[in-house]
Amino acid sequence: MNNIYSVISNEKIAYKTYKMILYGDTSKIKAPGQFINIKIDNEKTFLRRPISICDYDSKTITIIYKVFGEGTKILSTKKMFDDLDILGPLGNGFAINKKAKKQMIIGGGVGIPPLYSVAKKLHEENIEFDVVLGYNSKVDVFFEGMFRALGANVYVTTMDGSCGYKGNVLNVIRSKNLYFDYYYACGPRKMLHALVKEDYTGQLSFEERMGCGFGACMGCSHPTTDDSYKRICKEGPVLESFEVVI
Amino acid sequence: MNNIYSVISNEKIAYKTYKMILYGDTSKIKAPGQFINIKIDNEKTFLRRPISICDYDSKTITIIYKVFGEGTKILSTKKMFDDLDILGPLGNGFAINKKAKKQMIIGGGVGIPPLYSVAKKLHEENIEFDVVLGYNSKVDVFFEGMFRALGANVYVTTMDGSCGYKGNVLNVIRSKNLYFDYYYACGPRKMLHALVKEDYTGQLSFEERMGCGFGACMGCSHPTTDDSYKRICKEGPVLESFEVVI
Amino acid sequence: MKLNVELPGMKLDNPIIPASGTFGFGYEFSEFYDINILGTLSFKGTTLEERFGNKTPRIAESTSGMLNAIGLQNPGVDAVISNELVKLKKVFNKKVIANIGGSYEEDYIEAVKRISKSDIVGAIELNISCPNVKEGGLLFGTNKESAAKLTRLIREVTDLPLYVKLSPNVTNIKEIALAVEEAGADAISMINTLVGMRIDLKTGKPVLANTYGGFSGPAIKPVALKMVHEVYSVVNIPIIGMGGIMNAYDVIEMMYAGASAVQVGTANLIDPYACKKIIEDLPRVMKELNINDLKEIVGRAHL
Amino acid sequence: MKLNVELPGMKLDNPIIPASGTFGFGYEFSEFYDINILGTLSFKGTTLEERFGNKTPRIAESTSGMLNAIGLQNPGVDAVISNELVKLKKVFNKKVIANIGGSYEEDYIEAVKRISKSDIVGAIELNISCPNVKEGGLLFGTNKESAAKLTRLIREVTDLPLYVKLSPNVTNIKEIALAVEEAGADAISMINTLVGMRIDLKTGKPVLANTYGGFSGPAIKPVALKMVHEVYSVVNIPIIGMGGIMNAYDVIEMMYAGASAVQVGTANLIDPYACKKIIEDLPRVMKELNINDLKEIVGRAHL
Ligand SMILES: Cc1cc2nc3c(=O)[nH]c(=O)nc-3n(C[C@H](O)[C@H](O)[C@H](O)COP(=O)(O)OP(=O)(O)OC[C@H]3O[C@@H](n4cnc5c(N)ncnc54)[C@H](O)[C@@H]3O)c2cc1C
Ligand SMILES: Cc1cc2nc3c(=O)[nH]c(=O)nc-3n(C[C@H](O)[C@H](O)[C@H](O)COP(=O)(O)OP(=O)(O)OC[C@H]3O[C@@H](n4cnc5c(N)ncnc54)[C@H](O)[C@@H]3O)c2cc1C
Ligand SMILES: Cc1cc2nc3c(=O)[nH]c(=O)nc-3n(C[C@H](O)[C@H](O)[C@H](O)COP(=O)(O)O)c2cc1C
Ligand SMILES: Cc1cc2nc3c(=O)[nH]c(=O)nc-3n(C[C@H](O)[C@H](O)[C@H](O)COP(=O)(O)O)c2cc1C
Ligand code: FES
Ligand code: FES
Repeated sequence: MNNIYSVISNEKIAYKTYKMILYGDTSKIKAPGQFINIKIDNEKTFLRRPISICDYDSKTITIIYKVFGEGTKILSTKKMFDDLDILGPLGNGFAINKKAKKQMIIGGGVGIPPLYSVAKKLHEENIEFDVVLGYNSKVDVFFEGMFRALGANVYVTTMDGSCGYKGNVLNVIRSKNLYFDYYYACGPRKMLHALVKEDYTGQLSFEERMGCGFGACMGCSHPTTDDSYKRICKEGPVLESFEVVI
Repeated sequence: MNNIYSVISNEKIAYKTYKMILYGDTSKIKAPGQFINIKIDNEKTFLRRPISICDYDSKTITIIYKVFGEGTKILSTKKMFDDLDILGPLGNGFAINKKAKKQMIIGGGVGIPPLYSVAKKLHEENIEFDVVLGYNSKVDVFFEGMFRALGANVYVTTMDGSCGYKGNVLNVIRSKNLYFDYYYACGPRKMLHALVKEDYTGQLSFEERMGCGFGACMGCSHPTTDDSYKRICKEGPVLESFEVVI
Repeated sequence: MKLNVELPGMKLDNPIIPASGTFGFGYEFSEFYDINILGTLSFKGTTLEERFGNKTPRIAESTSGMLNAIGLQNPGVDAVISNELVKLKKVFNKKVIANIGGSYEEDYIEAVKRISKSDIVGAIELNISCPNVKEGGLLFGTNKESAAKLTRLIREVTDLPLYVKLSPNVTNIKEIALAVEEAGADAISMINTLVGMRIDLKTGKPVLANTYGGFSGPAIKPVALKMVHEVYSVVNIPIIGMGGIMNAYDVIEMMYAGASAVQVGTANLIDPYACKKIIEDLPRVMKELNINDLKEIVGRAHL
Repeated sequence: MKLNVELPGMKLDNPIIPASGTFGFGYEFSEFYDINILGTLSFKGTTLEERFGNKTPRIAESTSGMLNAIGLQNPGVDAVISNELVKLKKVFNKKVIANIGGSYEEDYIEAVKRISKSDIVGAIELNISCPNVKEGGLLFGTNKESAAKLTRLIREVTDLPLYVKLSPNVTNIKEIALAVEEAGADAISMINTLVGMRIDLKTGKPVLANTYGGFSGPAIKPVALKMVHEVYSVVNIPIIGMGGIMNAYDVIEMMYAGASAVQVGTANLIDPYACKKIIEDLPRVMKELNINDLKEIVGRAHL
């Protein structure tokens, strides 16, 4: 679980957005939406950085991350053969709903990566699904084609309308009258909370600042509707829509 | 003065002892015995590490250092083309005495490196000199040949007698009845203080833990016999024997 | 090579104790390694009633350290006994240290009374230094009278050895250490976190929802060493030292300062194997430093 | 883009001020760059009489920080005036901050009286927080009554703006800040160093000859930010913030916390060009963070 992974590649795929492929143990990955916690050796980045598993196979893990602060900036400078100390897989991940007929993947920005694994699973299971992907602007768009390649209808929307539709993901869902009876979502908290307020049912992946990433510090506790809580790193990051306290 | 130097080579030359050649500006070096202050980028090595200039030419600086703690350990891992952030040259250095007839170089352990530049200067100036070099043990011996190559009589002594004479540098000087009317010394404080207690005259290079290395923090103040003080990094590291308070 | 040490009421195979709040209730870590290798452990700060703690973000980062404002989230002493400690007992066969927090004297007393009945508890660690709860907590620890009074009250209600955990956020920690010693403490745990804050540059707002948080990690080690060193010079009871311990060398340094045993906190969060690595590395480091028996180095910096 | 800020009695082109004890008497740094780019500077802590300071080693290191136990080495106020400030004046055409230390009220008073006559001095910074002198120093700064009394005495003997420099090694810094404000301080400088120690693993002895020293550098930044933030919320005089400032981002964070200007200490020792780099980088960082006027961001974290 505490392992050294080697960087195979680390390429820029959109504005400040990088795709990194890591070589190492993937045998413990159980579900799409799990994440890894990356140690970045620098005195300014004392804590690990949690990043979702976007895709994986028997030997590699793919992550997609946006340069946000110091840690992701350093991560973006890593090259082939550099080693990274990684804890993972962590968290629960998305559980594929095999009953709902028409499902929907709803991703915002760097919330999109973990949903790619969901899409692959839905595709494998022959479940019908559409995809709505929201970005800030044209320069931020990535992975649209990857979802199309799985045969899904992909609706791209940008806040400034520079690519696809204009507005947020809910705007598209409403204006296009997209029908679905279950969803998987990841993205900015605002987007997730807006979704929960609607009548849909589904699963949502949340972010919290983490001390440990494996359940030890109580840093990431998220209140749940049963007056209890879940640790985003352990019983999360994926919550059911009915659990979410807004 | 605040400059990036490139590592040209970094090889082990004795037990825990490394010789590093650095490429960069050497135009400001004024005297043997000056030192450089090396930044080692690691959160555990917050302060720079002072290391004497052992030798230099128009483009390179040679240093010799012993792995002592964290900083010198990291230094020993540097490879060709690695860059180092270096402040220097710093300090006063040794002033060559052109009057004394028979001079002596007295070095102990990693106090020996700066004395090599002194030897070269004495050689250039055609001043007659002998060299006494003290080490802990055979495995620690380095640079003996370099001094011999300058035509000097070199007396090697080790504390355990495993190479050359047995005992410290003063033991050799006494037992061999070595005559000199001026000396240049660098080595452990105990050795320097023992020398000062004798009737000889000369210059001695001291070590102190340094905050800055360029006179700003008063971290390295050394009391002097005139009831005043000198900063080892600025008015030192070389003091005249009559100034030294024991 | 002797790694065993002693604390009041506890004989430890080695001086390494995961610090409260950074090791859950222990059993979570047994998925990483067999936790029976530990000296003992101090479990998550427990209060009389269940507490959800503070709003998130509860975690911030700083150069060589972290800030937390958990706010003593825990399921309450009864659930700890009936649930957490039962799970712990399955994977841990030593006595543990019960870290108890509170807001008022009454709830400290009641929580200690109840936890003292648990047969896995070998000592009480009275947390009078939590910076993240609104009432009580730190307040008890910043004043020698209230610290002594609480210690005395707790001393009366439990037969277990009583360790009092001190705050570094005080003008004179010696005074407080002496006061709790006189009031009946059997040992002193120190230090809890320094109070600190970070501000988000993009928003201009504090990173922590709670504004301030407890600062821990290697950044605070010199402060911890100094305080352990000065308290050692005035009290006659053992000190459990902590603050920024990341490796076996740090353990030795803390013991030199005066600690009879050492707690490891933040290091567990960065690396869940931290305590295991430290324990395994200790013999090598002892050899390097010519140490044969850890008990003999306690307070060496005072000689 | 506006970088200029104001302190009582001083208009600064930018908020960057080298901190006392880390910049000598300023002129030493003019071999590195033209120091007139600085907002101003606070010179080495000066006492009435000449002081040699403590024995060496005076310097130790720790993760992301350093410890010093200089012990206020300085040539005494008269020599500072007749020698150091004369040299400084040749290379610096702004008024400077005179950092004054002492052991007794009388010597503080006399030193302030004398330094106030120097026409290059624009403000007095009363150091009641030096952890490295045996008597006085820190003692004044850890007690609100003695801090207020000394401030009042000094207030009477100088017409210069009076900045009082506070120690972080206290239980309640707000109380002390309020006391010196009421006693006539025009601004507060904070924080001085935390007290810390390191132990040499090879010898088992304290690294510093003085045993304890002042801990500074990026490691202490969260503590400094928190204290500036809390003092800002209670006083009505400006705060000069410091503690671990290494770059332009840190400057902004400190001003968000409540600092009207910022002192840079330890950074100068690691990199003599630190202040120059920070000043040159500020406009870029302001642009990145959408800041137009530095005066407007003071205390933003309180909104
Ligand atoms: C479960 C999970 C999965 C994630 N998956 C992805 C992903 O696939 N791709 C991606 O680009 N980003 C992802 N994030 C967000 C990512 O963790 C942050 O962008 C990253 O930690 C920022 O680090 P930094 O050093 O660049 O920023 P800094 O601001 O310098 O970080 C400072 C501290 O804040 C924390 N922090 C800052 N932003 C966040 C955030 N949004 N969430 C959690 N902690 C944060 C950092 O981890 C660090 O401890 C995920 C977050 C979580 C919790
Ligand atoms: C003017 C001068 C010239 C020197 N020249 C040489 C040389 O040519 N070759 C060589 O091998 N060594 C030399 N030294 C000693 C060298 O600086 C130390 O061995 C080195 O700093 C140890 O760093 P470290 O990280 O390995 O040890 P650590 O113990 O981890 O260092 C911790 C702190 O203590 C300081 N420190 C430890 N030992 C010394 C020491 N002996 N002198 C000063 N500071 C110390 C370090 O700089 C650092 O700040 C010189 C020292 C001085 C002052
Ligand atoms: C996330 C976190 C939670 C903590 N919770 C508690 C607690 O519940 N009770 C307590 O006494 N100390 C608590 N502490 C303080 C630690 O036990 C320890 O005193 C402090 O972190 C210093 O040690 P360190 O630098 O090794 O972490 C907590 C620390 C952290 C980082
Ligand atoms: C070597 C050194 C010497 C210092 N001397 C003084 C002093 O004479 N007077 C004073 O008020 N503060 C002194 N200080 C404290 C600094 O001015 C500053 O308050 C402290 O170091 C925190 O800032 P920093 O983290 O940026 O260094 C000194 C600090 C250092 C590192
Ligand atoms: S991050 Fe530590 S419990 Fe979730
Ligand atoms: S090391 Fe700073 S003055 Fe010499």
